[in-house]
Amino acid sequence: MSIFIDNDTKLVVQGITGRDGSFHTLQTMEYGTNVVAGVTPGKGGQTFEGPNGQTVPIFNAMDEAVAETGANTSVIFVPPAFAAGAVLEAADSGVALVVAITEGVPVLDMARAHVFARDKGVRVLGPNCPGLISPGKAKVGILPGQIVTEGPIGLVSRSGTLTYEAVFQLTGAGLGQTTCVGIGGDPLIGTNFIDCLEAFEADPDTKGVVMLGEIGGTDEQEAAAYVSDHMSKPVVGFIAGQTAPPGRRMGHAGAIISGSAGTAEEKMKAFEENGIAVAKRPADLVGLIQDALN
Amino acid sequence: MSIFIDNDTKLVVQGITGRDGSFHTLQTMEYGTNVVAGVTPGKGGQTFEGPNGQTVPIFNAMDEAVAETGANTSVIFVPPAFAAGAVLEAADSGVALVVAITEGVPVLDMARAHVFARDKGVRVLGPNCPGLISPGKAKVGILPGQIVTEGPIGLVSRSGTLTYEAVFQLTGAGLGQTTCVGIGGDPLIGTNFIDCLEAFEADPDTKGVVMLGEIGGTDEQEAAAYVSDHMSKPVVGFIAGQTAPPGRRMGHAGAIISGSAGTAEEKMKAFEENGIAVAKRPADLVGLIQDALN
Amino acid sequence: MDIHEYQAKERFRAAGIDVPPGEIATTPEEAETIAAGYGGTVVVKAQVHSGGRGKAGGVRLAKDAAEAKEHATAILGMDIKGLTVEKVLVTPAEDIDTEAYVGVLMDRKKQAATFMVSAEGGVDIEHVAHETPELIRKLTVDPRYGILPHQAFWLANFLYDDPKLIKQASKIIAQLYDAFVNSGASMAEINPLITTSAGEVKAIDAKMSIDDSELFRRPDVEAMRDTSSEPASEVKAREAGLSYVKLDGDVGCCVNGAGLAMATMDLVKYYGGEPANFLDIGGSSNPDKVVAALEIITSDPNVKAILFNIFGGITRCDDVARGIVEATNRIDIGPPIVIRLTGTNEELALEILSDAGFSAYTSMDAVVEKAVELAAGGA
Amino acid sequence: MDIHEYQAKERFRAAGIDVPPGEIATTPEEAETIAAGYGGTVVVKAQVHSGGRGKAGGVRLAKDAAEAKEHATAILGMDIKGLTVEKVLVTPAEDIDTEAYVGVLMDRKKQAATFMVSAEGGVDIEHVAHETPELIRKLTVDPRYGILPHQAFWLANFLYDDPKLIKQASKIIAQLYDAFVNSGASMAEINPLITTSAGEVKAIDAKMSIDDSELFRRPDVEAMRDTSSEPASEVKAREAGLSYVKLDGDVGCCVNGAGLAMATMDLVKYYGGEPANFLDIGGSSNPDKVVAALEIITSDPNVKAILFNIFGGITRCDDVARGIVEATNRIDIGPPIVIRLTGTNEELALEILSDAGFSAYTSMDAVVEKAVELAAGGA
Repeated sequence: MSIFIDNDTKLVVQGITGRDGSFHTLQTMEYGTNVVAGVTPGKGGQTFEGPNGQTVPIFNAMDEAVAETGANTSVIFVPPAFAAGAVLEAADSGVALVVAITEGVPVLDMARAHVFARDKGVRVLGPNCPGLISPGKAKVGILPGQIVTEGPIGLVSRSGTLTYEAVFQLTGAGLGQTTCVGIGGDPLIGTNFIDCLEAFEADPDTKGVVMLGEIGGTDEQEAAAYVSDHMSKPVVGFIAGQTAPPGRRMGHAGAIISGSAGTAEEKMKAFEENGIAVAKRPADLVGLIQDALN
Repeated sequence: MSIFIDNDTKLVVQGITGRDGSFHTLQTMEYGTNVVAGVTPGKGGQTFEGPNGQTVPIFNAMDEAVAETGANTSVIFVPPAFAAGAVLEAADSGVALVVAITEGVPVLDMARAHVFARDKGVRVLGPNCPGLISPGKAKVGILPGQIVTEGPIGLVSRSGTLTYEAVFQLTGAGLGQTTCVGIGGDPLIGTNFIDCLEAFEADPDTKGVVMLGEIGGTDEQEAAAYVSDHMSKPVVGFIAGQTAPPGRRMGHAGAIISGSAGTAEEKMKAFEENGIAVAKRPADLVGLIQDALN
Repeated sequence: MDIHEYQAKERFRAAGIDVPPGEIATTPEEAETIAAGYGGTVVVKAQVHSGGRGKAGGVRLAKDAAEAKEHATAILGMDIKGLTVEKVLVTPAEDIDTEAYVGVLMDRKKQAATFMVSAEGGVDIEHVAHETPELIRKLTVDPRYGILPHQAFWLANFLYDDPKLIKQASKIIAQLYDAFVNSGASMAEINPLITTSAGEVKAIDAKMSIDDSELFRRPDVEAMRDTSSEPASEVKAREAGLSYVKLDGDVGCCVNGAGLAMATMDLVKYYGGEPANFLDIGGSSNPDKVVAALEIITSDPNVKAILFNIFGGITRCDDVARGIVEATNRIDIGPPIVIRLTGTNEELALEILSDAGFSAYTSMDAVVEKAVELAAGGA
Repeated sequence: MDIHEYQAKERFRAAGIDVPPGEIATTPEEAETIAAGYGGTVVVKAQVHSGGRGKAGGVRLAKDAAEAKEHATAILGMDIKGLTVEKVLVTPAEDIDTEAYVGVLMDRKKQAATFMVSAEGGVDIEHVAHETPELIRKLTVDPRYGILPHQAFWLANFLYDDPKLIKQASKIIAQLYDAFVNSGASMAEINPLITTSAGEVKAIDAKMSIDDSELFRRPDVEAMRDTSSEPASEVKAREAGLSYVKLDGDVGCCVNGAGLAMATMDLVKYYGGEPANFLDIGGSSNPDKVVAALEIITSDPNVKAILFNIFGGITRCDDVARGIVEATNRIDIGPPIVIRLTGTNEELALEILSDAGFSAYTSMDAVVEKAVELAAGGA
């Protein structure tokens, strides 16, 4: 089992003809994900050439793509100016999950898009996220397929390459994953730690969870309380940005300590107080989760 | 029994200190309605003097008024520029019914206010309506209390004085009313004919319904279909504006024939085709409803 | 309130829509000068608040400035459905490839603005909607979000196949919604929206109605009111705060409340007469309003009898009666007046009216019958 | 992006908020002239992107123009938390009766803009929120509706008892929301919002942060960027499309990905070193970016060792390795460089790097430990 995506995922790629969109669609198809459609306004009727001779039909709009192919998941690779519009379109089209990879989407646009999606009952992952991968089943987004492997660990993270690092170490230690989810580095994200923790708790194949947080906001603190109150499975964590200065944005739009709020210190404290073992460095995660599983 | 208002109605008057608000609050209290609060921003803490020595506390805002008095219904007498804001405030305050008397509210403002109220599950009557009265129980709005009397007829109308005319004739013929509702003459109204018909159908004391329509829109046509499909009780009707020219607004913002749509002729035809006896003139309503009840 | 084509075009241009240039002429000479300035073929278009100006000969193609002057001479002063043409719009003729329809109006049932588009433009859209509804695509806009990019695309995609045209039309549709909202409109329409052989999408006609309730907060739109295009009596009524519509009959009607006023007109017809007007005098007993109403009604030379139909309601009838008496004392009225007054204190009111020499009634049918009889020359 | 007080005030004024006048001086003489123009007591305020300028002596009252010049002399060039004051705002002193706080910021949890108001203004609001949360009222704005009139009233009503003050403050709160949205802000704040003894409500201070992702579509806001208030290295990094924050340590860090970059800094600290910077080089193998990154890192004289930590991910590691080698060939680097590269084709990559004379690693811990050792003077 896995969370959010699996063998039944039928993916439509919004912005399939763009540089990033086409590159990652190839990677996604290589991994074996069922990419059923692409959308680029004005290119409807054309065809995307997959890696092994497969072809993917391109549509002008999401409603057509969903009606023709039964797509249930979309991934967004369109530029920032149009990304919130693409989320709105996807949420209006009938897919159940929208994964927004685009970085640099205006936050005010996303505030509207998130409430729209909530009203429609559609899950949004991101924006500014690497997407997610359920090893051996499906990959949606830009996480590299070659570093993951099937196994009992659920992984959720606000970061991209830090996720690679952690997955790489887990896989190296023989700890495969049910699903690895990058929830994104933006201030307003559609799916947060708690949503993922809830799903991992409900997923029978997930035996333990690795949670990678970073400075900014209080999502980790709330997640910690959730773990304590609602999780039976062990959770271990890491917080990036212990050395980050206050008031400065550390790459991610959401990675900023505001005043005295959102520090790594308070997040690590919240983890520890709620029974989440905290790794001092990424390399320690493996040992902690192994201990927790035993 | 009655619809929408009864002996349990606890009314708050928005704009109680204005010219119309204060005048009609006195009339409303004279009729015996339980007016529990008034709202005028900046006049909180003052008191409204009722007709027989009663006093009504004035609040700055609806949330305070509802919290302090348990009001469940509001009536709005504020000027057009602020009326939609008053509807939003009322819908946000916890009352179940908002009656907007104000005429001349910008329609775009009301489009927002109506969707807000719908989201909150709050019924709006009007705007640009005379309100409603349940004889012997409560009166909310500007319908004159002296012309109504208790009895078996439900009356619903888009007009004010035409309602008086019809009620006057019914009462004169010994046909009292359960509730008389003026739904308002604006293009976008919160409660339409069908809402009232549904409520009258469900009200055991209502034995027959008089429906007064006018030119503009297709509310009457849809109501006629509803009557045919869902009503067991007899309904008779009248349509004002048989001599109105197309394209001209006849007083009410909503009373306008657009192109060839919204004529009295098509509405009367819809009534007749759906078993609603149509009065050629107001004076004929009494005979028609008497026949229908027998 | 309706505004003229050239005014609607100004609003559309302000929203970014590609509207070809155009200037207003009130004399044939001005039209000639404007046409000469553009060079080439121009269109001379009557500016009048009425449909069907094309059929009436109010829109003409002129191959040069001299012909533009000629056409302007013919069109200026023309009567179109009772309205005199005071202005023409002179605009360069466009190279038209296709004609589509794009409109947005406030939809009562959906309680929101609703778009209607069709590739069948340049014709009566109501006719298209009735005969071939499959040629029309509709979309209701959630007022909380405005029109979303994919919705505008969905509409534009119904009009064109060429992605370049779809892109331009999507933009125009979103801009039309902006113009609609920012003007406080109840209707805004481009018919036709054309494509040129160069692949451009342009609005060559424009129509917009404003929600009267918006005018108090939009002085720029209120300034577009053209009182010269309205009957003087209606202008006067608006200034007096009365709701008045002139009709062609001979029974002047003065009623409190719009619904009752319509029902009264209908009853005039029922009894064989023809109403001269719709007039809602409101709920007040103020003699000034009655004076204004009577002045407006009697300014119509067709009026042979005047009928008051007042339901006292909450206002006391005796107050209203006194207002009517005072008003009729102030001015001299030619046609006979009959009055129906009912509601609180009606007996007292009828006494006041009879004492002042009026025929006073409590029944609506009776008073209307009498008024019709008087207008027909009876006593 | 932070903007200066005087710039935020421009945005507030444009939204209709009552902001007292004020002008910018870059020399003491200008400050004197401005103060003389206003007459009476003025305030001279350092314009710098940093809190605590009051405590640092960057805000001073001057009773006349001569004193304003004196204060400007003291403040201009002053160092406040590492930033040099280049401009002062000179503004007439206000007659302050009460001081309140009004702010709006994007709330992550509510996924919407959230207001925070307090009658305790002119002080550190975070302190108020922590010590006396009951003195703060909060309201989340539904982005579909914007702030509603009764919501603005509800907030204003928490600040004042006098209906006239409440009315003014309600309006200012609604206008602040407009300024927030129309500037693409992530935070906008008036602290203090004052009342005068004449009963006026005014914004005498202003603070605003802009969402960087909005800047591409708001050239008027982007034009407010003051590069003189940022370290030159950060300006250069932004122009090169790199995410860079200068810190005080001696281990230069060059990492792909923000999360991994922070984790790398943290690991430097873990092994006893101090990171010299945060730098996210992104996912590309483009040598130009690597060159820019190295130039920026080495422009910091504190840097004693440079550490690359690259997780190849989807990009092939050998490509990245070639990019690094090419970049380091193009420019001359003083401090030693150590490189960690892992992911697809890492063996090939390590070979390329070793051949070029670099210390190459696959373990993050190993490379960080080595870099710290090098910076501390080890070999």
